[in-house]
Amino acid sequence: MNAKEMIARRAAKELSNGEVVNLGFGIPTTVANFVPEGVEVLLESENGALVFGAAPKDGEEDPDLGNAGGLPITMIPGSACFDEATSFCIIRGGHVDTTILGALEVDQEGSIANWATPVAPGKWSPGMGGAMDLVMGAKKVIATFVHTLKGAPKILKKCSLPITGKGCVSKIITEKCVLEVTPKGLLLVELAEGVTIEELRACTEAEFLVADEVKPYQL
Amino acid sequence: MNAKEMIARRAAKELSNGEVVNLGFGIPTTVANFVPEGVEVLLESENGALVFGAAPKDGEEDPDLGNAGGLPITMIPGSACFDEATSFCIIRGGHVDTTILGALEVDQEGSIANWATPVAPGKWSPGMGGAMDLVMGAKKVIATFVHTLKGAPKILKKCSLPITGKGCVSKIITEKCVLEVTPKGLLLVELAEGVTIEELRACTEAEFLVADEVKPYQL
Amino acid sequence: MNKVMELDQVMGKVHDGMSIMFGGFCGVGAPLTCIQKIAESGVKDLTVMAVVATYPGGHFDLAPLFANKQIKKFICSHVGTSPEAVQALKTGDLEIEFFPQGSWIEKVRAGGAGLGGVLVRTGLHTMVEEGKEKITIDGIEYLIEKPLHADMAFIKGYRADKWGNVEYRYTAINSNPTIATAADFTVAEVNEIVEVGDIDPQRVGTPAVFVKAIIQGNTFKEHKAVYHDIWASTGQLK
Amino acid sequence: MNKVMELDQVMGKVHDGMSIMFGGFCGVGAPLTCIQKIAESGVKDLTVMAVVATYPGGHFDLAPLFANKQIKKFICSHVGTSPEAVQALKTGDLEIEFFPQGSWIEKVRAGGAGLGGVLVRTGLHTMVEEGKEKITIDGIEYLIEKPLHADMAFIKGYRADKWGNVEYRYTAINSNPTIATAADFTVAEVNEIVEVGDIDPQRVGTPAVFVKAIIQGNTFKEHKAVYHDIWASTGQLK
Repeated sequence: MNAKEMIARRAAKELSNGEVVNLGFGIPTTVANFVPEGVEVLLESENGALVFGAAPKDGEEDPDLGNAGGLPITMIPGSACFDEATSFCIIRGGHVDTTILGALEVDQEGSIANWATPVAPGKWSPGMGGAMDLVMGAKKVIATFVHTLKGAPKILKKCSLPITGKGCVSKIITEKCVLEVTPKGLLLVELAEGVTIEELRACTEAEFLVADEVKPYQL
Repeated sequence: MNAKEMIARRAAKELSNGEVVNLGFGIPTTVANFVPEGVEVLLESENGALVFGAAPKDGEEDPDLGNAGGLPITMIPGSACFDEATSFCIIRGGHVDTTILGALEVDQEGSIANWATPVAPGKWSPGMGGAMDLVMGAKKVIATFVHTLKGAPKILKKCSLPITGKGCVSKIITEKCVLEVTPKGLLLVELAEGVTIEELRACTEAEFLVADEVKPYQL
Repeated sequence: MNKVMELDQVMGKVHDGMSIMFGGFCGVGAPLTCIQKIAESGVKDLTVMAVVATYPGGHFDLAPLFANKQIKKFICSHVGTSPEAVQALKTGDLEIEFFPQGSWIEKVRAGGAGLGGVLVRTGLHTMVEEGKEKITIDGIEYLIEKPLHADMAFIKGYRADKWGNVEYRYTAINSNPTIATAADFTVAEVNEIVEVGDIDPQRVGTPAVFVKAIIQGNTFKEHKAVYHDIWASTGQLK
Repeated sequence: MNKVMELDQVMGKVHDGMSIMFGGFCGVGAPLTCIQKIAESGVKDLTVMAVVATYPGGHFDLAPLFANKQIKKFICSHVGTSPEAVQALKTGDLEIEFFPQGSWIEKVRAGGAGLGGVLVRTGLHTMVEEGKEKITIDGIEYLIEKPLHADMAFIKGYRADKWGNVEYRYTAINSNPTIATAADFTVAEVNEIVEVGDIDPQRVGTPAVFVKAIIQGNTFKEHKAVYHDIWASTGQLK
């Protein structure tokens, strides 16, 4: 199992029955494939869909059925379509229970940076899309990403890129560990098999506390 | 023809083809019966209907089809239903061309009072409903009413009741005359048959100017 | 994720002193079964929010709540259609807060959509200004209308699936989809409860995210009879 | 009240320096026929407003307007799907104003609904705060997001009647009904123009009040082929 699949499988265990869930691009999108048996969640897509199926077979696509990336989806029992204003009423209004997002950086205060990379002096791309709305509106924000980027830590003392939201992340899931954001700082609660706390400190810039009982990474 | 029908017939002549129109209760509602031939207007109802038909016959009513007063209406070709938030997006957003309203009082500054009568010290009834939204949002506000109430003038120097909107009325239509609200004050532009300017001044508290050419009341 | 409940289960959540929003517009699209049950329960000191008081002439819709004096404060745009409410206002048994209808629904929408308020010109230079903060944006003056939110909301739909996707019919939609968003616990009373998948995704007026409980109200046949009777008895049918 | 127009008639209203809103979300529900015609017309210095730039990878949707450098300023929430737009941003040929997606659509809604602005917490303590007025209501801090409004709007519907009632299909509704409200002159491109009365009143997504012109776009058959081709060619179908 590769790192990304590990993260997606672990993140899926955060979801409980009946929750309204919004999944960001990348690793978060694949979380939908690993939702535990007996758990029904209402997946919301910011372009205006609630509950939807995977990409259709060639010839079965509908030109008027796309996801938040413009890619084809399908309608399944329980699906609902609505306009974008309604979609963000759901998101900003606190009606999303959990959002799982990718991140460029998170920091020990629970801030997340996932929208901006510099393209020219003073210019940023690609834009925040719906991420700022999600981190502000969702009851629980989970950041998922591969622990380091080319060996460099992504969990920092303080985000260096423009942030998406301040102090909004509740949990960080990487392939190496699960960290909770608490009022006292980051708290290590799960560690992947074969990773030591010392190794984790070496590839994590942020300070973190260690829970009394660090559990094995749940897969 | 009684006074109210005269007023409704005259007001109907204010409407032009393709206009979006909202009619208040009372005399304004009956304006719909007199829309000139060749003129198609889009009647809007604040509870959320655009284009609708008259009351149905007994047995043909639909329990989910009512007007802004909760009374049964019918769907006709071109009808559309929408929610109340959308309805007031239409009204407040400047998408209504003309609204025709009843009035308790109007004054020479174009202010109108049509929502409040005192029921107890410091207490008012029945409430403004959608009237304040209409006078603020509609491009043209026409006030229609019988010229006097039990002999007392309703066109005043200054409204005495709590106003619905300040300086928002463009035209006043009674059974005696048509007055335009101009930057210089009220301007008499039409006079009903058999009414003299002196008689009009006697039953009108407000000052008004007289147009160079006062036309006969158009019926 | 089956949200279908018995009326008694839902009534267990209704308490004295609560704030409750009701969908409907002069009686059309109103959750009549739930209203009746709340009237019978005798809960009191309610703060109630609805567009207008009742169907014209009263005796229907929210009328029993006014007649029983269960409402302490009523936040609405118009009360004249309810003799019960006007009487309670006169005698001082009822406090009323009026808002222009468009501002009222926008305040409810703000409450459901996570907005801190909206800026409107409606009501400027009228009594509506009283006690409100004003702000000038690019030289234009606006009133700040703050959000409305309630402990519970009762809405009325045509059909709901068991997850809580609600379908409306015609103008009975009115305030219902907005109200559905603006309460901690939203109850959808419907004429028919159907299986998940039975409602066209394009006809869902309130997505399941907003609904906490689904109540079987009058069947559609009963619903037709109720409105036939109220309209026929008040001379509204030709 | 027949609002059906030829594309050339509508193009007569499109001028250099105008502000234009386009409906659609990453290519779905986009008025492709009108976009193509505007690209061909060569009008320039446009201020364009749309949720995001284009379908992922470009070469579709609004892409020709970026490629032709017809856009001076782009007001959106995301631009990364369009290599053309990112390139123009890098070289300084394009000014971009970013808003959070929910704030973006709410600003457009405010523009159409006659609101002076809305109060949001989205973007507080981020770069989005820059240059914005803040206000504290009941102890909570908000940003004031002002309305967006355009000279023209181009929306895409499934069907329209000749008065301008527009029906949408599935998620192709996205930003279209909101954008339809927020321009001086709204053009609805549709797959089919039908007689007044052919659209179920409950399926009207944009009432005729908002629409000034109706344009015949691709037929539904052509529309299906276009999306089949873009999705198949980018490997999105199984």
